[in-house]
Amino acid sequence: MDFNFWDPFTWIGEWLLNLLVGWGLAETIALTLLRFAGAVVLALVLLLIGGVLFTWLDRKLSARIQDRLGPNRVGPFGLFQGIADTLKLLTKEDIIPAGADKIVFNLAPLLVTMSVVGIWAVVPFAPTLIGTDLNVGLLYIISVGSIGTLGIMMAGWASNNKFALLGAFRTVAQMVAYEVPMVVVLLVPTMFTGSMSVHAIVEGQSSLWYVALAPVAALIFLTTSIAELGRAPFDLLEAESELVAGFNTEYTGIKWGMFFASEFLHGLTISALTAAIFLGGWQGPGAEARPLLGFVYFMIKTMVVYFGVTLLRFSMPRVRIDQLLDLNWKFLTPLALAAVCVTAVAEKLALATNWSRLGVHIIANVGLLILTLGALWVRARMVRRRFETEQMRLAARSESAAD
Amino acid sequence: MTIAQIVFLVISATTLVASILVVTSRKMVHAALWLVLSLGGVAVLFVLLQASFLAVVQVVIYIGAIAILIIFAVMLTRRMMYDTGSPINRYWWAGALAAVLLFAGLVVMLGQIPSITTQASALPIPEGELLSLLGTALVDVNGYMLPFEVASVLLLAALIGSLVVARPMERKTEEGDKR
Amino acid sequence: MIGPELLAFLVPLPPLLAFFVIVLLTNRKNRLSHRLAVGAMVISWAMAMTIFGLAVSRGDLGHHPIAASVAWLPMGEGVLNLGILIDPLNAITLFFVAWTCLAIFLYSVGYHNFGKPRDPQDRAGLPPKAGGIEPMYARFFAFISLFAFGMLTLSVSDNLLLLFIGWEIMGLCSYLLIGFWYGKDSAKRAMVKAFITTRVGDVFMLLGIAYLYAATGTVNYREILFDEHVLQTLAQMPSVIGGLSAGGLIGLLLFIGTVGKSAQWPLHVWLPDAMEGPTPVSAMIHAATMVSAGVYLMARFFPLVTIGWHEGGALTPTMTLVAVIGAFTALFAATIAVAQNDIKRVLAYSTISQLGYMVAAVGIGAYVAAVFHLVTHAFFKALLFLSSGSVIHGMEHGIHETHDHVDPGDMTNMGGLRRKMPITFWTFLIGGLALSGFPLLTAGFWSKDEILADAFAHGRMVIFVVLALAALLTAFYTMRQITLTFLGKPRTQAAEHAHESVWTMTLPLVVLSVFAVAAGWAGIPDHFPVIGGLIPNWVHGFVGGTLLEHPEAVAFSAVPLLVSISVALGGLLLGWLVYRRVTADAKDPLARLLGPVHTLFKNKYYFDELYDLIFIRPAYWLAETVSYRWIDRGLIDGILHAIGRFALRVGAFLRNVIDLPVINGSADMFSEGVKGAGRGFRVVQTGRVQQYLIVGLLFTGVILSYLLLANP
Amino acid sequence: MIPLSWYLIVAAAMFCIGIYGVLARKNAVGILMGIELMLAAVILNLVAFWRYLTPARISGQAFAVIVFAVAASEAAVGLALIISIYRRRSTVVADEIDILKW
Repeated sequence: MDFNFWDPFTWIGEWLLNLLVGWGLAETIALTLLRFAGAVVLALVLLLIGGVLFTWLDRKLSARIQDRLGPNRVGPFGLFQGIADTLKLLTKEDIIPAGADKIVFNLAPLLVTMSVVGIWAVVPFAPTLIGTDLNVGLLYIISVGSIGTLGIMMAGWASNNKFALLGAFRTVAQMVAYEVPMVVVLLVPTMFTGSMSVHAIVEGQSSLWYVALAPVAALIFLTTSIAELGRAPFDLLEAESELVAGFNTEYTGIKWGMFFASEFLHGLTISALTAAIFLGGWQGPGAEARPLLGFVYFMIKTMVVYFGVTLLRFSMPRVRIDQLLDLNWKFLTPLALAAVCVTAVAEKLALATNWSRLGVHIIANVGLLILTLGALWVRARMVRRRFETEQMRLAARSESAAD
Repeated sequence: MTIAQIVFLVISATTLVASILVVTSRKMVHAALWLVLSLGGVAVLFVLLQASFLAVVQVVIYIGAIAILIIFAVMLTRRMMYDTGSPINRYWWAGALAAVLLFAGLVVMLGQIPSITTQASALPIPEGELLSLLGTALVDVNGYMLPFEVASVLLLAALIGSLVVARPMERKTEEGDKR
Repeated sequence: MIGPELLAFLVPLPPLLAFFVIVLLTNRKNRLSHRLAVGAMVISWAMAMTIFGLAVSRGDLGHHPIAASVAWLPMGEGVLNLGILIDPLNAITLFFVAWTCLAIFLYSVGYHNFGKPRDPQDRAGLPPKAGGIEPMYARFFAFISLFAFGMLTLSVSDNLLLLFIGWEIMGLCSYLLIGFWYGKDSAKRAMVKAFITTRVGDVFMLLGIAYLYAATGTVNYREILFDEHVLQTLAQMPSVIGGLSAGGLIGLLLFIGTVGKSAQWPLHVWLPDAMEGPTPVSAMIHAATMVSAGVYLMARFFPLVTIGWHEGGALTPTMTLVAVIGAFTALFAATIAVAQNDIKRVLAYSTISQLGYMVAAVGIGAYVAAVFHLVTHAFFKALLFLSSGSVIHGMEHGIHETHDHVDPGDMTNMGGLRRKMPITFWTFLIGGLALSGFPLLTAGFWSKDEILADAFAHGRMVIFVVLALAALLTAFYTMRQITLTFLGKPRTQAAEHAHESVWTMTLPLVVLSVFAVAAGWAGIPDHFPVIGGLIPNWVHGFVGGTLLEHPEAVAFSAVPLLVSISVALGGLLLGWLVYRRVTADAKDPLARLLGPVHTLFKNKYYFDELYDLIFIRPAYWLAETVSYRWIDRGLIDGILHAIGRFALRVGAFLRNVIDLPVINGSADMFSEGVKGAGRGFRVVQTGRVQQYLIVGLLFTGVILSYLLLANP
Repeated sequence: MIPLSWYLIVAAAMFCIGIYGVLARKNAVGILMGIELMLAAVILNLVAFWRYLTPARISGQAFAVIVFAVAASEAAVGLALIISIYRRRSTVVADEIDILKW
């Protein structure tokens, strides 16, 4: 096969496969091996390049927001700060606390990292670059993500530290809860495409991004993703002011580094997923014929979402745990259910043309938003009134007590 | 012995060993983690059976929900975190006996089934279409709509029931404190 | 179908809506309630006027009325239709009903002292004592709204059943409204009396409807009254009562309904008592609506009542009866009215008398005259009632000012009010003159004259004389009323301090007085000397169109005209002469003149006492002595006691001989056995789930292995 | 290739291990875990039978889904009960929860 500049992925794949088969391996095994290798390469590339480069960007950005300079010592503009940090982490002492459950303690960071990297198996970077096109892709994302939850749980428990355990408790409460609206809302793109395959979903957005058809669903997905990620404003699992550092309090060195990297990678993952599921993935002018272009589009979209999330992270205060759960169970879950129902009805009502679909869905979503805001307004008024009467009651009581 | 058989044997051995550890390990949290492994093994068996949807569902529900719930429960019932004493009761021998007898009986019974040695034929439906077929079967009036609906009602009932059962009854004392 | 039909369907609805809204939602908010009620009435009024205008402008309305109907109630094979019909009669009824109702609604606002603070001493169910707002203000508006709904429904309906529904709604409302001040014993008695008395008539009316439905298979007006064939059949069909055709009997039965509703002798007793309600109610019942409904029914079923009669021919038995009862009632009630002192009571008897007029007119076949008088009477009687209410209101104000506790409704306590209440005086005067038939100017003259002329022209001399006498008495007692109330000097402190009512009360009076005068001009006979023909006789042409055959106008004759003018003027003069100098404590001059006859009049011929003797006492006796003491206590209770005693004996026997030793013994034995077994078995119940499970599993294993091994 | 019997034997073994867990564990949560094992074995059976005997009909998978639902509800309610009991009696040992006896 000739080398095509616009589609290097297929070429590399074919070349490697031929190489392996040439060595005498069966084709299926070779394919499996290649997939493994691909995942490893991907993870390494993302961890190293991403972890080093994007943390630098991240820190610069946060510094700007907080009116600081940020890293500026190592390398030009502090560009090599990430590498220095990595080296530092690698060389640090690996402490296992007394009374810890050693195996579980060591397994936990692995599990967490694994779950995050595992998600990348189904993310379509370009028309020809996808780990595996599972027909249950969306469900796969959820299930692998839940393994990460398990890892955090294990980390918190094995540390033999009550802050770590509390952090783990919060994690479970938060992640299990936020999985519900996430799963529900993922039904919307599934409904549009008729498939749970992420690749098919991206292909289904060739003419219209789903964020235009279902803005409410996209918003819910992003919100729940941030909560799953455990970042501000939902970073209760490691609320420094309350829990030291949450579930990873007792971790040091490279194991802590793995948690850090996986959290960072997770942020990238949800950005990529949002881009793939709602922002059209690699879709863009000319992407079909030139997969490399598609890859660029995809990365641009991912970055846009990622820095949106980052900005959110540095500009929002942390919510309280009860507010967090209230938001999920009393607001996001019903809204997600309503969004699914509304989308289903709108999809049935709309004609097959793009404009008709767009119009009907936008109207439906705006209606849903107005209803939601109305309900919120009514509720807020009720709460305020209750609060006021309570205040009045208290005032009256204190007065009578004074008498 | 083909590769598939080797994979099967490895996975099922892992699953069974993990299962045994589930019922014998002293620490409940360990037991729960072994349960995760065991159920994960079952998920892989599903993949071998070309039921990828069920495999993923197995991971989501069993590992993502049930196992975590169990671990959560274990941690909530704090005393058990420091498990002391024997994990098994006085009648464990009766349980073991019953289990062994049952296993023996089941194997004998399995031996009597004529189709027991069937080899899997190729799937008559492309694997990609299985999922939509399952979906339509579950909501089809002529398919499994009724059991599916009943299951959803059951889920709802379980949800409400567990809420009611596990809710703390501290309301009264709170009121009392206020006064 | 946005058109007059839809409009006609909609006319009755606003008040009904207002009723429900007030009763269910706004009954605590007085302002909102009366706005709702009056607003609804204004809407209905506007719609009614539109319809009236459309109806008048449509040529030959009688043969091409505005009509529409929708299927309503499936009944066996057929379907009862609910429909509307705007023919001349309905149109003109709608016209005066809408006007008077609107006036009364507006008047009620002032009458119930809207705008004044609520007097804390006032109790719901009693009239407000010191000029505070009525405690049940909103409730009143709800009731009159329902009342208006009933009357409007009746006015637009196209069938007897819908009419009956409106009729009964009004019956209910009159019950509720007469007893509006239910704290008063007299009001309670009056409401029951009114309800039961009219019910007597309604039963017969329902019988008539049923008979009609059985005979013709329909209750629709047009299908019965505008179908020669049907009428002929009815006229020839013999009825259960010999000598009467089916049509005649139906007409008679319907007429009894009218007797009840329009308070004709002998069912007249309820109407004077109905004065216990608030004055707008009196106006509503006695002028605009309920009693008019009776005469309306007669006019509506004129072809049926007069079945077998041709213009100029001899009267049928039914007609004779109707005419006689009407004429008799007219005279009879007029004589009673002469001797009453309560201002509203006089008007009540006057109403009975005037209704008698109309009924008599129907009875002699003077259809147009009857309808004409119905319309004019509605206006001037509503005017009179409302004016009298205004007078009473003014008197109450005076009483409140002076603490001079006299009956505010008693005319002997009044006098000289013309200076205190000028608007009320003038409007009352106009109404009174209209009632007494003041020549040429007033509406009452033209309509009454037409009845007399008709009676004279067709040679019904007895009727003519009786009605003329009644007219004389009418003029007399009207003048008596005016003189006693407004002229002369105030006879009490309260009258001295009375003052004019608020604009919401006087405005309706003024409006109605315009109609009390002008309504008559639409019906001046063409052949009347000098002014005849100046204004075309519109009423005759329009109303006459209701009938299948257009009735002919009677030829002009000077005799009834002269009689009518002379009785009116004579009565008025006489009344003024007799009562002009009545002083505070003087006896009624007429009592001196007539002696025992006056006593008879004053006590209303002892009819209440008579009814008490022949109906009420026997009923009580029957209920208390026969039903309660003899049948209930003696017979039924006796049998029950005997059975009871017997059952007790049997029970004791069964218990002592069978139950205790045999059944209880064995049951005890059984329960002891169960207890023992339980004590033995309870060891098995360890409360440990796993043990249960093991047992269950072993059992399952045994069964399974049996199944597997025994039949492989 | 793998014959059906292998799957069935694995499932049977898992089921019996589950039964042993249910019968022998002291801890109520442990009992629950045993039940989960049994249910997983049942699902495995269902899927294996579907794959080998009636691959054209989807009923095996459909019922597997329903058993999943049952398993989830069972776990939720069971754990809720255990937590509730723990709150009241501060024990999760099945033998000590015997107030129903006598």
